[in-house]
Amino acid sequence: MQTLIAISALGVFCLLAEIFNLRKALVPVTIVGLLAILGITLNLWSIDSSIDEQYKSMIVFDKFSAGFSSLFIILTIFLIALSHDVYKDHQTKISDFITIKVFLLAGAVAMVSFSNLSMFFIGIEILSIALYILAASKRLDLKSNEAGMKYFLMGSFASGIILFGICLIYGATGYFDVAEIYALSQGAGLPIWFPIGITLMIIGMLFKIAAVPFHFWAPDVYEGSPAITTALMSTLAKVVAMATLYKLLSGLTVGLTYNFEIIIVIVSIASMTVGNIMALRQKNVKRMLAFSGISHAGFMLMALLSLTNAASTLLYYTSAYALAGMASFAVIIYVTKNKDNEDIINFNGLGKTNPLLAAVLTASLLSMAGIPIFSGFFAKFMLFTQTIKAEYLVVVIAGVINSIISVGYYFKLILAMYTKEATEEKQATPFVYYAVGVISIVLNIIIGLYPSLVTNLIN
Amino acid sequence: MDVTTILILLLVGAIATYFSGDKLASKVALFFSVATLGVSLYLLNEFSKGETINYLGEWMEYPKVYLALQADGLSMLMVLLTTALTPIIIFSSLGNTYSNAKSFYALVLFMSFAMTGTFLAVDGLLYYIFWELALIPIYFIALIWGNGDADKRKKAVVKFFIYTLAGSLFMLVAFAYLYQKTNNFLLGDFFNLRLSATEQFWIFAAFFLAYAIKIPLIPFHTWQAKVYQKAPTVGTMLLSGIMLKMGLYSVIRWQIQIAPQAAKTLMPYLIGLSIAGVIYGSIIALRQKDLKKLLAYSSLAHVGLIAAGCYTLTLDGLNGAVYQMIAHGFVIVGLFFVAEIIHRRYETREISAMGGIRSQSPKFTSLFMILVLASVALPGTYNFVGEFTVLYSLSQVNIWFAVFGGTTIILGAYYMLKMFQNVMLGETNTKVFASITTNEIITLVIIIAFLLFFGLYPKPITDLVNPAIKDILIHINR
Amino acid sequence: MNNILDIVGIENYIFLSVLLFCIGVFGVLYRRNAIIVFMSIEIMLNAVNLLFVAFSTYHQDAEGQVFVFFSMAVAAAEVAVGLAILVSIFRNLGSIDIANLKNLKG
Amino acid sequence: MENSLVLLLLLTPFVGFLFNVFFGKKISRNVSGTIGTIAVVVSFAMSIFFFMQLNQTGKVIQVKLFDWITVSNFKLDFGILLDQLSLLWLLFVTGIGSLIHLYSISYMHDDENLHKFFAYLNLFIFFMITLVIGSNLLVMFIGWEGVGLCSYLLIGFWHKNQDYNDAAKKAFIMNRIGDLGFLIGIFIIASLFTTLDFVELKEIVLGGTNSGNALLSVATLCLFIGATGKSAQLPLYTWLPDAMAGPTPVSALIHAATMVTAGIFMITRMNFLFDLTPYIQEIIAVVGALTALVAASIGLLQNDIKKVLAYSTVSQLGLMFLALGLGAYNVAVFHVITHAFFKACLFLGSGSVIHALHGEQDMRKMGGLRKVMPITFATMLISTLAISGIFPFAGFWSKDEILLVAFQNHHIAFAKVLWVVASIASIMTAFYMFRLMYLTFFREFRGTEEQKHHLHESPSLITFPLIVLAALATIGGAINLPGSNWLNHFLEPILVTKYEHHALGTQEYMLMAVALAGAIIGIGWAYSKYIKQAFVPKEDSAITGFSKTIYNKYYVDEFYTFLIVKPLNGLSNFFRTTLEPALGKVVYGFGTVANGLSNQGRKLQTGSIGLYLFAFVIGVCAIIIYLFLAQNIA
Repeated sequence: MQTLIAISALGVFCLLAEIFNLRKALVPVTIVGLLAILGITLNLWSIDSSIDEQYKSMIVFDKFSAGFSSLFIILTIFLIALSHDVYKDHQTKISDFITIKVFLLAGAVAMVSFSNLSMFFIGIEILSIALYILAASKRLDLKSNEAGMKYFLMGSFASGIILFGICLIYGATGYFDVAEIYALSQGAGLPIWFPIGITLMIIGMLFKIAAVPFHFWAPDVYEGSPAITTALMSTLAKVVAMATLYKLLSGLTVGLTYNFEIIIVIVSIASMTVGNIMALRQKNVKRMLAFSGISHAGFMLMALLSLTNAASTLLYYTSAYALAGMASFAVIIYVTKNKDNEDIINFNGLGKTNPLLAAVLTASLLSMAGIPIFSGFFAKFMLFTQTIKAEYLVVVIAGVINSIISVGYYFKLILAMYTKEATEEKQATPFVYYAVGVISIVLNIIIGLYPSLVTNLIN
Repeated sequence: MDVTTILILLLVGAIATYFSGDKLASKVALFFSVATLGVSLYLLNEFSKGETINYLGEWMEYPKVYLALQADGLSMLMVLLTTALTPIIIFSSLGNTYSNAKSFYALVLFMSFAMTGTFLAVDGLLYYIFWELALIPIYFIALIWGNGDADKRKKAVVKFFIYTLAGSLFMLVAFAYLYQKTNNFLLGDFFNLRLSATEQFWIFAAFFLAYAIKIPLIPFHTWQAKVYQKAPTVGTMLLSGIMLKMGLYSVIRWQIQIAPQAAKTLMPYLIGLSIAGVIYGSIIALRQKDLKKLLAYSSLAHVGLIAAGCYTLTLDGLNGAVYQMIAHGFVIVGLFFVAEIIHRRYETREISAMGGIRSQSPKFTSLFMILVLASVALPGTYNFVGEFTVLYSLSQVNIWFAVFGGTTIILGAYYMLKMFQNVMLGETNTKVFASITTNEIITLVIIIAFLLFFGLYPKPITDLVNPAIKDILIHINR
Repeated sequence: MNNILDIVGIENYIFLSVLLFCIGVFGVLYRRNAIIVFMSIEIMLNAVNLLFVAFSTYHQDAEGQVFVFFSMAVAAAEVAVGLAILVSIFRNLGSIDIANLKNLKG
Repeated sequence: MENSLVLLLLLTPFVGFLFNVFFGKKISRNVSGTIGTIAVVVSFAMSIFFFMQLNQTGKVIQVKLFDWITVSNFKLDFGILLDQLSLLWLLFVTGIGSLIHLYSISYMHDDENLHKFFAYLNLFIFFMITLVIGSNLLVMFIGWEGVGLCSYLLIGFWHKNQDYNDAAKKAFIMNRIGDLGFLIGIFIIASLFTTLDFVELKEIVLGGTNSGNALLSVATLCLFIGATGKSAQLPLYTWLPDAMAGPTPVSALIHAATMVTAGIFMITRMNFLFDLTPYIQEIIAVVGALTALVAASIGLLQNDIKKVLAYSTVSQLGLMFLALGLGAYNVAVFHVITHAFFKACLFLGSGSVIHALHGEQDMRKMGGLRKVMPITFATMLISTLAISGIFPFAGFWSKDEILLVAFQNHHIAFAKVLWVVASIASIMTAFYMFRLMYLTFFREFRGTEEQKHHLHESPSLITFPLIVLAALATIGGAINLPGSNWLNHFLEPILVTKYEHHALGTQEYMLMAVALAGAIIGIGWAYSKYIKQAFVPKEDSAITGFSKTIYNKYYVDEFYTFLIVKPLNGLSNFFRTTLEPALGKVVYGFGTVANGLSNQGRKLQTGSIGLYLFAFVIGVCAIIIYLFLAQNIA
């Protein structure tokens, strides 16, 4: 709980900083603050999964939420670090952007630590609204507007669905409190609209993680939004949504019914396949990564097939994915900083002009493709083993085939960097890009070599 | 001192090479590879004295992965093959200059690190990781320092990468499946599984996909010729000399041991397929215009025979296969180096553009001739020992296998001699053939000396391998 | 006092709000004017709100009604943002027809 | 002591080889030649030494050098076996070998790669010795392939001429075909008896009752196939005539006297096996007889002096195989030896002629050399008489014996037929040999004036071997005169079926007379044609009808090309141009399909919010409906 409070406080501070003209110091201060909060959060392991008395039935801050919250905080730190350079042209607004990001983080934390559906709803709305703003934050750029609008319309539509779902659950059980609902859901005799409610909520979340067939917004929004926002969406937002979905299902129901697992299987396979296939022919990197994100969502959905014990695996997969994504976006933001588009051509010859960043990007792509020693590999492997245990071999096979396809487009980028001739000579690179890229990829490799670092956080 | 030393040394070597700068890179790499060879020889000595040089350490709790490195005679031999060929290959490359040499040689060492790991690992996941790691350096080596039209090369190399990766991913699924049953990846525990026939079949199939593509067996070989042709000769040597052997070694170490029942039931078909590969490769080699491609197909034929030996599941078959692996490893490296030597002087790999070299460089001709004779398994070369043993084992299974497999004796002689004639003999070539340098001679002589010595006195290798194979057979016939 | 729901029956409330909800959905689907789309979304949300209230009466506890306040507040915030975006679109595009937003595709 | 001597015998030629390879270029031409020769002479001396020893003690020498190949059920050591058979071979291999080395010093004197030549010759001798003294089939196989290699190297010795290289390649590959057979045979024997050592094999075979074992027949058949490759029998004989591309001493040494007799050696070695498989023996006999006939008939019309000799070699080898097939191994061996003498002499003689004519090999451009080259003429005449089977030259005795056993054989039903065939072959032999003599040495010279001007008798280094060989060709028959039968006795320990010594009865004398008559007929025929009618063979273009067919060797080569080489290359082309790309496409196919789908899929992503929301709603409905249905069904 302290985490949530602290984050909100930090957000408020950022707003104040605007007033007191502390813009220069803002970014470092925020980072320090977040690091402190990270410390607090990690400290919570001494108290193992105890519901915080003070906010009874609103927030439960157990290992699951703590684990994911720390991941979110780390990601946010990276994002804020990047924003320093990204927004240096419009210093006036920097505090707004940072504030929004911090509040967004608050929403995210709320989402993984709710113990009451209202908390969940508020969390998800904070997150979404913040995202709408960030997506459209390039006021004069029509693309950005369009992205914002699309995201907004579909997002609020989804919110409507979720809200309806919550409502039906409330109607069926008479409670918003997760624990109560869980207790009731074990006993029979719930009216038919309880499962419908659950379904609607899940669908809403499936939309948030951009699973097929609710994925259409993702590529457009990713492409249109400013690069840093895209980074946020494809790493933080997706991870949050996934974690929340898992928490919802494991919190509200006693395992999925067989039929529902079938749906998950279908959606998962569909997401993997559609995502990868569509990504093959993309020229725009952000768009490509959007589709790759869709396919990864498909992978993550596998975790739902073994609800009882997949938490650590999910955390591992999400961190692996998010770190790799963060690393790659650090490079992408740098490369496309002064470009009007994010086409692959811009990466030509990066291997020569800027070997380090090229290496970082290569590594992150390899991680996403699931090549060993990068954590992406172990993440996939854990998912596979768990899914085989759950006796859904077919999903695993689909996953394997998809990872093969995915190599196809990840390597398009690598080829561009190492075999094409550079169009322009190397320009000065702010340190922060190296920092973010290298740190996140190193973290990625470290948890690749010692998965237990992450897997032990939960369970 | 245990086997980890080799790995560490190679890894350190790779890093050191990278930071030693383009000037020194090749020297440093050479130094480290030689050092590794020394270490592995020392370890061989320890091993033969009966000292234990294995290493077993915890790595991950979940999934349960051990750093299990075990050297029996077989692994030891394959490691020696790697650590012996690496310096030879690096040494042979001294005649060339590579842009960004530091990365190049670093990658070479890293690759040999990964391959050594593959030969040593007895923990499934560890093994798989090494297996995949070996793929990445060769991908970049072929991609960046390869020759020929960039786009064509890219196409070939990417195909190679994705294709092999595709194969191995199914192997990964097989491992995941086995992991369900044992909750770790130790080969030893896999043996003790009592897998049903169906399970064995599917696991065998999954492994087969990975290995058939890597080795390669027909019809999974389509990546081979092009990659060999496009890759820089060093890469081609690494691929054909060592990396193919990874597949064959894995067949012996993993596939037929984990799923012996399936192996036994499928034996005739597997041998048939392999031998078909022998004939196919030989025939297609007859009319190749590109020297490296011809050699690629010749090695397709050879590995086909080796695979056939492996799948006989008999002592002779496996022994012979191992002998052949070693012999082929050396001879093919030598032959590709010959191609490189000619390319350095004539800037071409088109056989039609060669010919009439003999009268210009008799020394080179003689060395080349010996290599050719070795590759057609003339008695007295180590290749004969291997080929004889394999064919004998085939004849024990079914005489017709031996007959058809034996066609390699005829066809091999046909295409190799034809190649030799068109490349070396005939009217003196108008283009001047600069006389062969000392380094080149040394490289070739080392290889030839090895082949001839063990051709006449193969006992050391036999004694090294035999016990290991015997143990393996126990697992197969359990 | 006795519960209104004893007379009307909760089902009817559900049907009503489902109907409203669907109207909202169809509005979103078939109208191209952004403002109207917003309104349709509002209809959806309010349909749900109505249902919340109904349920809270049905269950005889206030939580539902509290929740309604949450959702209204949130909806308001949402719409505020939405309108902001719409304004900037109108500045750039000179129209608020969502059918014109087709630059991002493929 | 003994071991080291054996090694000396074996290794001196190898040392000579190494020396000539590494230092040959630096030292003077004569030296390298001399060293090469000495190396062989040493082995010859050793052979004599061991031969004497064996004659006195009668003790067979066995030396085990080291373990070689180990397979599951038996071990192969690198061993040496010096018994009667191997020593016999050693004697004439090294003996004739030394003579030919001597000859080559002068003959090859002007060649730039003289040292290489001697290196190869030494290497050949080394491998030939290995072949002969190997104590088991696999060591023999080393030599077997080794001599094949040397023959390849020496045929293609003038490597600038691609035709020669082709000939060399052909020889090697043809041999390889045989070798595969040989290997298969080895495999079967190994699996039957779990040993390849000659001595052990013999014990096991004689001990056990393996007769009538089908596999055994297969094994012996395979061995015989091996022999046909090495000893140029039907259907694999075509390489030998082409092999004449090599320098003449090579033809004399490898392709007449020694290597081509390896097949006979091997079969004689394994006689105990062949005796158990009568069917195979019949096949051998038939093949031998046919080869003798076919080759002889081709020889009738050849105009290249060396080609004539080549075909005569093939046909003589055929006769030897006939003898083998009839179980008369000692007779075959006898003929091998005498043949080695006179055929070597003939080749060297022809070499001397070619030398004198500066490389001219076409007999149509020779003639009248009798006066200018008396020694060459004399020696060649003797050898010709010998090969034609004229009393009392060596060839008479050996060939007569073959005909005799053919005539007297009772095991094979059609032995008489074989006898007839053999007789016809030997009549032809007499004819074409004298045709050769007449065209070369008699009547006036038909070459250019310029050549005529340079005509000269060859130097003594060339003539000396000729004389020696001629002498041997004269008296060589003595080693196995019907009365004494020294050779038969000598070989008795080797052979299982004892050769029954029949006293010389009328039948024998009759047969001798018939053979002699046949030879004389042949000679007369040749005389009438080439001396009386002074006939000179026509130009190639003018040859017509059946004689054209014969002149073109019955088009066998063309037939093989058409039957095997062309299809093989066609197949190769098909694979390369069609099948490979197709297979490649299959793999690429997945990628293509995926990309195609991708392109289609992108059309769905129209960018219209309406569509997206629609898909959204459809998804919702689909899921809910599915759940309902599933619920109700369940």
